Amino acid sequence: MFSSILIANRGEIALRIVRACRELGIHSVVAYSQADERTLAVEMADEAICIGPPPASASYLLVERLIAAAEVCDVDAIHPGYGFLAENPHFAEVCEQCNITFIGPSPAAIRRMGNKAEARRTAAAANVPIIPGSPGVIENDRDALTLAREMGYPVMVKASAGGGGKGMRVVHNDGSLVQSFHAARIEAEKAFGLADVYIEKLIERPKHVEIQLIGDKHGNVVHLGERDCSLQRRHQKLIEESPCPVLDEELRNQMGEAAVRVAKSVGYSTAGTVEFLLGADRSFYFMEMNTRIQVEHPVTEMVTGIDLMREQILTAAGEPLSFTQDDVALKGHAIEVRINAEDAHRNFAPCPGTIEFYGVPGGPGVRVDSHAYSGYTIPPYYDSMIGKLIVHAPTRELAIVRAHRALSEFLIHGVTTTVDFAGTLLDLEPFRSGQYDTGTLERWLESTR
Amino acid sequence: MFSSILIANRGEIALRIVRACRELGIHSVVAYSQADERTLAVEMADEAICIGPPPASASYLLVERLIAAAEVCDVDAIHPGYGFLAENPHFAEVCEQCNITFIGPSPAAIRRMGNKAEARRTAAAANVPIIPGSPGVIENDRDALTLAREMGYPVMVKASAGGGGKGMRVVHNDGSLVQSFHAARIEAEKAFGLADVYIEKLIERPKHVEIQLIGDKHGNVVHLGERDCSLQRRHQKLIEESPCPVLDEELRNQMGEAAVRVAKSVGYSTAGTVEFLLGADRSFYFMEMNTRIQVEHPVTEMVTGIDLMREQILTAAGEPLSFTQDDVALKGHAIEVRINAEDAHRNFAPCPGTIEFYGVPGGPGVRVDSHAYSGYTIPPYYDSMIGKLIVHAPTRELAIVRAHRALSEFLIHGVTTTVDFAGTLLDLEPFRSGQYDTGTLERWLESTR
Amino acid sequence: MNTDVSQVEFLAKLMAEYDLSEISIDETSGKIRLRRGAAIDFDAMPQYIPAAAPAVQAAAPAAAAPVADATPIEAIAAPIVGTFYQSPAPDAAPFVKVGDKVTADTVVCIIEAMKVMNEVKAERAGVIKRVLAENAHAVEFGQPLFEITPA
Amino acid sequence: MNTDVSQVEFLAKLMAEYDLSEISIDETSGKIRLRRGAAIDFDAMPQYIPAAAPAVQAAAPAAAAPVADATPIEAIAAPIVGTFYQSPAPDAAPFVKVGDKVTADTVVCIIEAMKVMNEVKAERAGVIKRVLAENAHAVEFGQPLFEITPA
Repeated sequence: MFSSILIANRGEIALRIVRACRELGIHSVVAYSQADERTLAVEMADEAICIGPPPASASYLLVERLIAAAEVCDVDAIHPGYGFLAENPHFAEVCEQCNITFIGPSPAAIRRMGNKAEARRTAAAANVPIIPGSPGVIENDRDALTLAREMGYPVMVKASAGGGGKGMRVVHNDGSLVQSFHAARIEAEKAFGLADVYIEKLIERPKHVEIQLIGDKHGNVVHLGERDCSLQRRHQKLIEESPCPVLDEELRNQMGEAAVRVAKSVGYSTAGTVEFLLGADRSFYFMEMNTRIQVEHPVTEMVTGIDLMREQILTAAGEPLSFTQDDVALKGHAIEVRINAEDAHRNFAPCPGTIEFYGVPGGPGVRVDSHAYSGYTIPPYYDSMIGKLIVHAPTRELAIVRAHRALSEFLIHGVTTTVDFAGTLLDLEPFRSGQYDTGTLERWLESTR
Repeated sequence: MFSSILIANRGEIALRIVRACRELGIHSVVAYSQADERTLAVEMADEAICIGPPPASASYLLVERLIAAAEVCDVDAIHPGYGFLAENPHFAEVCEQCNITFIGPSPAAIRRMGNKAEARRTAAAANVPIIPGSPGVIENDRDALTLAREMGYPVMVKASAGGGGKGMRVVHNDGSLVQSFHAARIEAEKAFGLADVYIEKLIERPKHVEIQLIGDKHGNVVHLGERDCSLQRRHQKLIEESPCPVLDEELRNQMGEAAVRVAKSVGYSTAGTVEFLLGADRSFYFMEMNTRIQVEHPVTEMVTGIDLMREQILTAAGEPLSFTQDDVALKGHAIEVRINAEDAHRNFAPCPGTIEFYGVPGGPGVRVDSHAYSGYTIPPYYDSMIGKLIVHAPTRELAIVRAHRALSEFLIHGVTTTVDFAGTLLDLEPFRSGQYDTGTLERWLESTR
Repeated sequence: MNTDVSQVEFLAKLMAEYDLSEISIDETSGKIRLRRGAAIDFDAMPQYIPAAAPAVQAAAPAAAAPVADATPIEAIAAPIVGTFYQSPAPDAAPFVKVGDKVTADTVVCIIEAMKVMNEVKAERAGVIKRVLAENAHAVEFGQPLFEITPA
Repeated sequence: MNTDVSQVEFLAKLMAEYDLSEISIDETSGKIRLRRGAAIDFDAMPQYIPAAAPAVQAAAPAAAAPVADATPIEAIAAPIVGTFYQSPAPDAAPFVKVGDKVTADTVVCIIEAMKVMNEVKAERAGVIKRVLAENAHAVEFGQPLFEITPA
């Protein structure tokens, strides 16, 4: 086992890792920037070392600074958290060369999943459905017709040079395909100076459903059920829940097994997530794999009772997983609400500043993962998330009620946060019914403008 | 269902009730004294009404004030919490007369269990073992011998006028009984002017193990496993845990069924606790029944996943229990640590004052029930408990580790608390091994003097 | 209101003049609170936790008044929780009205609690300046019922 | 130390004189901290959260010194994380010692990071007053290594 771990991150995830280390009896060392000297992770860690000035590019993103810190603090391993260097294969490689265990997958696995095209190929090779699309540029309308019929309508014609919806057409039948194919080419030519288009199957109003999995260095990979992360604004998740309200046991197993196949095919040996698009017809498609612990991992911890962070550290140290697939069962319902220092009424503008008073919710079924406190100054250099509220209850309905109750107890004075906005989201009819998709929030925000 | 509940209590339990009301969609009204205006329960409740000046005798203990508050606020029910009027049968009766539901047992059940002798008789009649003792004063050494042989050694000879160990003798065999009987009489005569003594079986180094149960108004009573509350100082519980480290399934069922028999024999219809002394030989004896929700109820909530406060309110409203005995299973291990504003180094003197900074632990498996916050002034009028830390983990060993971790995150500045002392208790060898009894803490405190 | 030094001086003088132990001015809500010789020290409560606003509480006394008026003003507070009645019966005249002189023994109102009508006495001599609670509405313990200028 | 008005004045003068942006005196622990033109504002941090004491940090500079001594003092801080060496080799003489005059380009020490020896220059002319870090020990980013009196 490790005797000492360097935490190459900040904020709530650094604190989460400190907590796991403390419970494992591992000496924790937080590497922090000058802007993060007065944070709970630094306060709670056994040791802390300043690695640079506030900008992440001069501290949290500097491989050599982190390695130097690891060396002078004489640690066995580095936990990268999420973001920053967590999915940087070069960093994982340097750790390996310096005989420091990188708590994450192998550099090769990071690389394969980091490249979108290769990840798609890997998934397809593992017999996991990917979103059907033309292998390359479509040359003429005859090829377009053949492909569209093959993958089934509706399809999307997209400009290769892409962006901003230009040269993009949704097509529902043969009749409009030919016309749309040419229209898209002309539009693309005008917009990007390049007429090339390709075709992709359109998944209408899809859900973002991801499978949490964890592997060890003995070839075991187990999936821990799903999270529905469809409530997004500009691809930023705001609320996550498990189980997904539209999944049944059969589909859960299918998706879980698909995720495990992808992971096993790259020799995956740590915590990770396979993201799927889930169509209304129960078809699901591989999107990408996140080769790290995720912000929303507590949702899975609450319904499975498994301490993911602990398992991630133990498996990195070579321990076998402490459970098998048969031991995993989802119990009750968990919802995570992200608390951001943002102003929902001003287009979610970040609101750095000093939290004058910070009162967190408590009582049954409530968990708060947060690095903030009364008097904490949110620095302007990093993301705006100041905490996560996770609730657990026997049913989804009770979990929503509990989330509302806990939000009403979340007292943050001095900075504007998304606490109230989160309550509004929980009340949205599509969320209530569970029938929300990745476009629900944007459509609703649009409608309220 | 109730539309509105008056909370006739303060502190963390008032907040606990407010939380349950919020989750049930019930309008909550906190009745508070002038000293509690600025507390979280008042802050979080839908409504609050001042009922009197700070001393409990002029506010929380005044039946007529509480009833008047209930009437002007037009509530359907009163929740008494624990302490104050929670086990006052007169209060329960007045509520009944005023057509306000008292969220607790019937006045008759409170009375029967409130009288020690009658509670003992009730338990015995329900075929539940009670601590064997002489029915009254022992007149001569012949009767003493007969009785002592009947109940089995060791026994205690106790002065009827009792107190402070005077006229008390522990006896292990016939030989010393006669001598001790006379010696105790002489000592009692000297100390109290009354020579009367009686005999009780001595349970050596017993554990205090209590069974949580809950009933409804349809005749159902279910037990929810036990709590080991043996770590006590002057009969004040400091740490509680479930399951009890020395209980097995068989003994748990025996004790649980015994508790249910007692409760059913008095028509019990709400949350309650039957306290037992558990001997080293696995024999258990009824001590008393607490006819209310208890401070340590979250321990049971954590291991059973059942929201006791919610069920207590629902059953008071006439709903049947939402589960049966077969649905109850203890999962993992939970430990509660009471956080008191007391100075362990000054004979646990209360430390009222202002909490300058209050930072509560978070992360996985941690629950905090507390009415305190940064800036809260602990008034000198009530008890010194400012919060409860409850941890849950898959095993007892991990729960202890987690409790340590959470305590290390509990930052309370401005007043002296038992946070550090609690960490010391968790490290005591008898606690570690689970082999602690009701005298462990006092003996250890004595040894450190 | 902008805080400047002269205002602080002004407020300090006010406090000394009217024997106030606390003046708090909330610029955001426009709330003003004056406190005299409070028996309990709530001052340690950080301002940023909003004080609970009990739904049963009647309109707060316009606390600015004493500042404008140089005569010290006291309040007759509710000694118990209950329903406030200004007159002994629905059709009867009120016990007291604004401008009435009262002695310590003058009954100023009734508070009904648990079906019992409790007479409330002025407990000091003076002139009734304002009625602060609303007839037939709930009052909580300590709630000001009347403003009174001590004789 | 008892705070009285003359002391406040004294401290204010000190701050102006020495261009300090913060003086904090902890009477309980006897700690004194002086801060000059900090790039980041940590002032909002409440004092009651104890500042983390990184185990790798060397003894803090005796900050009281500048108050006693009228000459302004600056520090040469570690530009990177690593191991601090005062001399180019174990047996060699130190790059600089107390009393040495340095120019901006004078190499004052080496910090080893990732097996690379990084020379640290004084970055300003002056006289070395004290060595603050311990030879062959870890230093973190920004940690003061030398006190220097600017020329």
